Amino acid sequence: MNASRLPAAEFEAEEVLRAAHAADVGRDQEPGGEMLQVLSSDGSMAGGMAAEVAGSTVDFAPYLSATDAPHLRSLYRDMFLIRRFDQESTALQRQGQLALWVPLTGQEAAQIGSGRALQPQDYAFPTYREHGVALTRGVRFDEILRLFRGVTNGGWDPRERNFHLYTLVLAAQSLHAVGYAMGMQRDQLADPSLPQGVSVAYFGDGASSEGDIHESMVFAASFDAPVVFFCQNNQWAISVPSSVQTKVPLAKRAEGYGFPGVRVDGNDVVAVEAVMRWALEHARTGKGPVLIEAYTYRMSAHTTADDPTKYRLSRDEQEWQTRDPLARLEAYLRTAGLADESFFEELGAEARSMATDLREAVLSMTAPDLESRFAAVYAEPHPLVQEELRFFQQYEAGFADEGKHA
Amino acid sequence: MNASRLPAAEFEAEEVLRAAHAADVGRDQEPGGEMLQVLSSDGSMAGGMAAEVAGSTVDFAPYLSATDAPHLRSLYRDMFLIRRFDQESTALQRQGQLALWVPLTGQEAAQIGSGRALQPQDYAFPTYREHGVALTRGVRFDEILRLFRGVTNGGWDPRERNFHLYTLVLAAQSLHAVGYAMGMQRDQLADPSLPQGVSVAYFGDGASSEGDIHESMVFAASFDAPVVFFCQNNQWAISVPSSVQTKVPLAKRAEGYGFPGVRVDGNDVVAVEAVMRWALEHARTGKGPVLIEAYTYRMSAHTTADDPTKYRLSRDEQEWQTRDPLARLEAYLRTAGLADESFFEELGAEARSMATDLREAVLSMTAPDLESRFAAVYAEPHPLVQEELRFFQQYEAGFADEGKHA
Amino acid sequence: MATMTIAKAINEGLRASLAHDPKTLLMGEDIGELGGVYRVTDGLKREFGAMRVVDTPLAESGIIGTAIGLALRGYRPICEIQFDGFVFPGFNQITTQLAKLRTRSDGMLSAPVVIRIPYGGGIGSVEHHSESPEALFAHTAGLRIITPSNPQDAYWMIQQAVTCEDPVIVFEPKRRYWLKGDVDTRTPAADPFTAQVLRRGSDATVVAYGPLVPVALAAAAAAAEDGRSIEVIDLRSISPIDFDTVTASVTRTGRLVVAHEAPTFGGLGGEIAARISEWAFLSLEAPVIRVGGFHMPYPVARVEEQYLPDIDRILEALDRAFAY
Amino acid sequence: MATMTIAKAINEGLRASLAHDPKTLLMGEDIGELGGVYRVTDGLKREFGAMRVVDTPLAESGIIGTAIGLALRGYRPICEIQFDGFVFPGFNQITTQLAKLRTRSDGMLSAPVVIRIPYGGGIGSVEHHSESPEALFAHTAGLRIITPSNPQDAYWMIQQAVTCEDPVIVFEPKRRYWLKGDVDTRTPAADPFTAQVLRRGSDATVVAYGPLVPVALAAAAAAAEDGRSIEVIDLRSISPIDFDTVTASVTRTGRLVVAHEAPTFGGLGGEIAARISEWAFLSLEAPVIRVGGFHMPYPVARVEEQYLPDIDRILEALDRAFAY
Ligand SMILES: Cc1ncc(C[n+]2csc(CCOP(=O)(O)OP(=O)(O)O)c2C)c(N)n1
Ligand SMILES: Cc1ncc(C[n+]2csc(CCOP(=O)(O)OP(=O)(O)O)c2C)c(N)n1
Ligand SMILES: [Mg+2]
Ligand SMILES: [Mg+2]
Repeated sequence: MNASRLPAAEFEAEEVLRAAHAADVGRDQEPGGEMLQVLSSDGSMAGGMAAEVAGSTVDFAPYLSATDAPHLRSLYRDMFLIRRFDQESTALQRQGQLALWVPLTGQEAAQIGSGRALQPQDYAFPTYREHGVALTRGVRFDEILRLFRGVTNGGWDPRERNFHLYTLVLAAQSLHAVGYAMGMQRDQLADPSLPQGVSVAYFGDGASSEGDIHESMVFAASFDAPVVFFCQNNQWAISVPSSVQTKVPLAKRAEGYGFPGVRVDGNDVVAVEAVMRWALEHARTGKGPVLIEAYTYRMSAHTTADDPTKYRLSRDEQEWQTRDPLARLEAYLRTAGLADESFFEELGAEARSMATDLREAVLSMTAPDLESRFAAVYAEPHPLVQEELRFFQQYEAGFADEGKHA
Repeated sequence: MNASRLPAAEFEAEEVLRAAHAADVGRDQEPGGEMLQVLSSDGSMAGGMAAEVAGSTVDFAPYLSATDAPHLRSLYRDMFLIRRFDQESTALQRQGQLALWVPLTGQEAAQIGSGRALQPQDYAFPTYREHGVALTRGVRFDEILRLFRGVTNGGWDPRERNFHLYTLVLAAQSLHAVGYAMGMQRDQLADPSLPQGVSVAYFGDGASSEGDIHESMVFAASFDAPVVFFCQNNQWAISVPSSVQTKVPLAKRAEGYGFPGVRVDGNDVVAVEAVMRWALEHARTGKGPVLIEAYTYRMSAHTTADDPTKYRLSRDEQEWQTRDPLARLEAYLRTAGLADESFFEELGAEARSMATDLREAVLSMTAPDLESRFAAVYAEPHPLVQEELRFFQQYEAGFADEGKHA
Repeated sequence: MATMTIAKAINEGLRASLAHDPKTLLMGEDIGELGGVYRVTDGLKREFGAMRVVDTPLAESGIIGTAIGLALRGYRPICEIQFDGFVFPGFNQITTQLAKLRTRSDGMLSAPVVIRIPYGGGIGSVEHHSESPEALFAHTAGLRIITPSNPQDAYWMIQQAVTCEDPVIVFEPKRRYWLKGDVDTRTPAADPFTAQVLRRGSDATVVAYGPLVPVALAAAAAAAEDGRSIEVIDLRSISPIDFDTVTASVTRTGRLVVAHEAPTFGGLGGEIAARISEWAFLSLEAPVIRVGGFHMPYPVARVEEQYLPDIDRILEALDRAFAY
Repeated sequence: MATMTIAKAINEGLRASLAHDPKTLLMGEDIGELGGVYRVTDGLKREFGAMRVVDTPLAESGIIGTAIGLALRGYRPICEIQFDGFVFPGFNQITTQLAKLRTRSDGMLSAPVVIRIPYGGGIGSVEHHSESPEALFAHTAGLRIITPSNPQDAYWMIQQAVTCEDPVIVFEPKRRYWLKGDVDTRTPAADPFTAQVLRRGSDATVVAYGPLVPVALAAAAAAAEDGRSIEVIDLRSISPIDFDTVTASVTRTGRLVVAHEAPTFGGLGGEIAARISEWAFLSLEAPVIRVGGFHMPYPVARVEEQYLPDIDRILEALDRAFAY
């Protein structure tokens, strides 16, 4: 047993936290040479990227977009907009316009990098924090906020965007992703001229402990399903550090199922995109599933209802500030001369107007009435629902008619 | 996707089965150098046994009992008796004396080897086929049969034998084993003079796919729990080959959780015992969990209700006959001069009289009455149970009094 | 018109579904080569191939969860859960995902997954093989639950479940798998979500479903010898319940006995009793009497006969109803 | 005598249990450093250390399953499930293992595990955070289920759950966590498995539990202004249910309304209505009227007010009862 699990009543607050996380710092924050990276935190870009994956060396160079200036700028744009969206949503929540908000700041590179690697026929299954991936799939910002304003549990048509609804029961969507991939596999058998799609399961370090993650990997391996498991290890499951879920990189889980697992710097959008492109190609060409662990950090609270000072050190938060995914790409774009000041100014203006529009859209969202909810339970007529709806209508009408009790 | 999953309507029966299993034969039955073994199927014994485990070389020599003649004879005795018990129970089922029987023939070495490695303070959690382990824990044969005669779902006092009841919901007991180990850990902290116990979770290749197996490994790793996961990969989950559950050795799963995994020849009782001794010591000394995959074969049907000819080739069954765990130890004992004819004769006689006693015990088992079942639901008084019991007694009394309907 | 067992009727129903719609597929443990532990899927893998009849890894959450994914992709998966007692590892996917997908998407998404579960006791088996957990699913909105009691219904209801746009759980009365009856493979059975009056009567109504339907009919026959005219209703659908049919009957007979194998406490008998007591309050001459399992885990094989509601238990309940 | 909220009362109750018995321990997600998402375990890890207040990996089956193992080793684990809607990954361990261990072992083994589940709606939250799944546990024999409605009960019932030899699920009415009241830390509350009459009345009885108890009391107060005398019973225990107390009341009042947040169909209101309709058949002047949730997944925050049973819904039900 490690020391962090011993009674700590005699310590003072800050020491307790330090002691509790002593082991984690060395273990998780220095993942060593296993983590793939091209764009380092100081904004310098390596020439190539290669790694030992499942016994053979993979050269990721063909998948890297490191020299494609327009593409790098557009990756930066997406990351910038989604962070701005995050800030605006946080503000809206503070002002009581949203019931809750789930921030993604810190995870922009992991989400934009992986989402932009997808092809149109691919289909992604998010958890509840994948606003960046949503953006890459064409989901509108205001559509995302409908859930957090409490007017729906969905918000967009998943079939139109090839982006499933947020799933709040952790890990459940991972099995849906595998089943969806099994369907893609069958579609291809029936019509080989169809472009082969790949299904992507997003989940977090916390969720990785759920049985459903395991079963989804077992099924995926068994049926060679075209699925990519994309785990954002942002170090925290609410207040619990990832060291409670695992003591070794989560990417290693894949080996136990017989498919490749890769840990990538989740704050390096270029590396994430390259690894994701490689993984998608792997799955697309019938070689079976891949697990990607994007090593990143949740820079903000778990949700707007959370208070991270209760469980983590500001020291660690500061340390991760220096690894910011946006700052490093901005530095690279500037020093390499790939974007000038006007680019950043225009982007700032675009983000401001997006925020204004968003606020308007949120304020004008109409709540459903309960009556409409009766219709969404079943596809076909249902006597009990009909009966309860009738009761409800009469009951409500009773108030309208005669202004009853209370 | 592999060929075995394509439509097979045009094949004839035997070919279909052959085609369906073509891939498995190469994959599972030739596990290569990864499988630890000292006593080979022809009865010859290697001098030592060593392997790369989790990055470093483990020498199992100190754990081997290969030269200890009395011990080897007693291992053989246990295996012989348990096989005889299996045959007798199968016969009893055929004669209608048992509702069902779950045979273990083929898995004697895996069960006796692992069970005999346990120390008194250790605690084992079986599935429903661990009759051999039960024997090593002092559970009586007739106690095991009480469940299969349908007079109880239990059969013995687990606290007396340090051997839990059979658990029929696959994989559920694996979590109990980890929790029990967490308790052992706490007991030691409270009283370091106690001998440290180890908890053992038995499960099969089929059960390995259940989410509970994953969660138990996550918890065990997280808390460095003193637990050994002992998986008998007997190649089959009823009719489904282990290749549907995994394409790589199950032992590899351990790496993904950061603890050692070893595949051992499950038909080699000496190797199993050694590996289990090593694993128990590992867990006992605070180094955390271990996964052992005992590679073996279910030589008989899944249960007496099963018909294996529906799904597997007699060719494969015959091939595994040549790897019989008893035959090879008998051959070694004879050729090495460690046991003479009289040993085998006496053992035969002992088994026969055991069988006779067993039959008698089974026939004289008394069924409970439903009335007694009301008392076993809750530890403390419960008004609903009391009320229903009253109803039932009056209802039954009604028949006694007046010979009612029908 | 052919005579077959319930097991065979389901087998034929599944065959018809697989033949009719290429998007259907069967998933489960041991349903392929073996044809299922009850042989209900016998021969189907050989006929339709391993892409349509899938032996899955041994994991119930995996079965239901991947079936949901397949349904989202336009497939119609028909899952087999091997025994009633083994549905619980899949309970989360059924309760929080399958049932809620439609509401979550404001009606945009369907998940027409069918889940077949052999259920009930009376087969002399071991723990977890004889349970009746239907009430644990009926309470959850978004699911439909049906249970056939004869081969004709079995043949058609499985096919009707497959074409239904909503998720449907089909509870199969396993101890009646060998019950034989006529199947008309051309004329579909009645709407599977309606109850059927199987025997007309005027003195009291007995409502049953699944494995207890033959028991209820036998009890009615026995009561007839005592001069009592008992109406017997086969519920067929457990969610929704066809309360109109039951109310109409009780309004005439004035007495109601509800029987199921599941434990009485918290079982569906309570729902039926509560609603009929309200809807037929002025017609009821006696309280609704429930016959069901006791509040204990399903007992060991050697005592299950005493536990299971049988003809006498139903007759005793009728006696109590007539005592008012 | 101290005044505290329900959340604080449970916190103090847990503290007392941890201090009193070294074999107790808390397990759950985020219960340590953070003190739980509702701060119910606030400060306890700091006080009792990480071996007694365990932040587990994120896996509910793992939490319940390892708690069972700990209980078998002589410990008394108190598990927290973070929200009602997240208990389902642990449903299998609760239903097939925890509930059945005692029967499986013919009474030899106990598994005194306590499971705390914050439940119910009215907090403006997202999907899976406002459900009332208690009926899904009550149907399973072997479990006990209680739910406090005030700080005094909260303080004592959690401790009584811990000392009970049977597994106990404590459903905590999360929207009442901040409800304040007096707690007498010296005199234990009544047997947690009994109901309590909170208000005496003679014209009708309202039975409620957990979050709806204050609503029922308010409805009774409102009805009093219309000259109706309503008796209010706080059930406190959902399994077993103290039917004697309810029957005694209804025998006097002749009318019964049962209210819970859980959907009416298949909910415990049905069980209560069925049993009281039978036990008090000759006293009932009106059918038992149930007030509960509709047959739909718990709706989005913006409409939950319309969905949740409130004072008016109870008054309307009473009106219907009085109409007979
Ligand atoms: C099955 C389940 N259990 C518990 C929760 C409550 N919960 C919501 S988020 C969360 C932490 C998730 O951590 P992680 O998977 O790392 O994702 P992250 O929030 O870091 O993106 C918890 C415990 C849940 N949503 N689902
Ligand atoms: C949760 C659960 N699902 C299904 C079953 C039905 N079942 C009983 S044994 C078995 C196969 C188990 O295979 P394996 O784990 O390899 O163990 P073995 O029988 O080979 O010893 C199945 C599917 C069960 N007991 N529990
Ligand atoms: Mg996380
Ligand atoms: Mg097996």
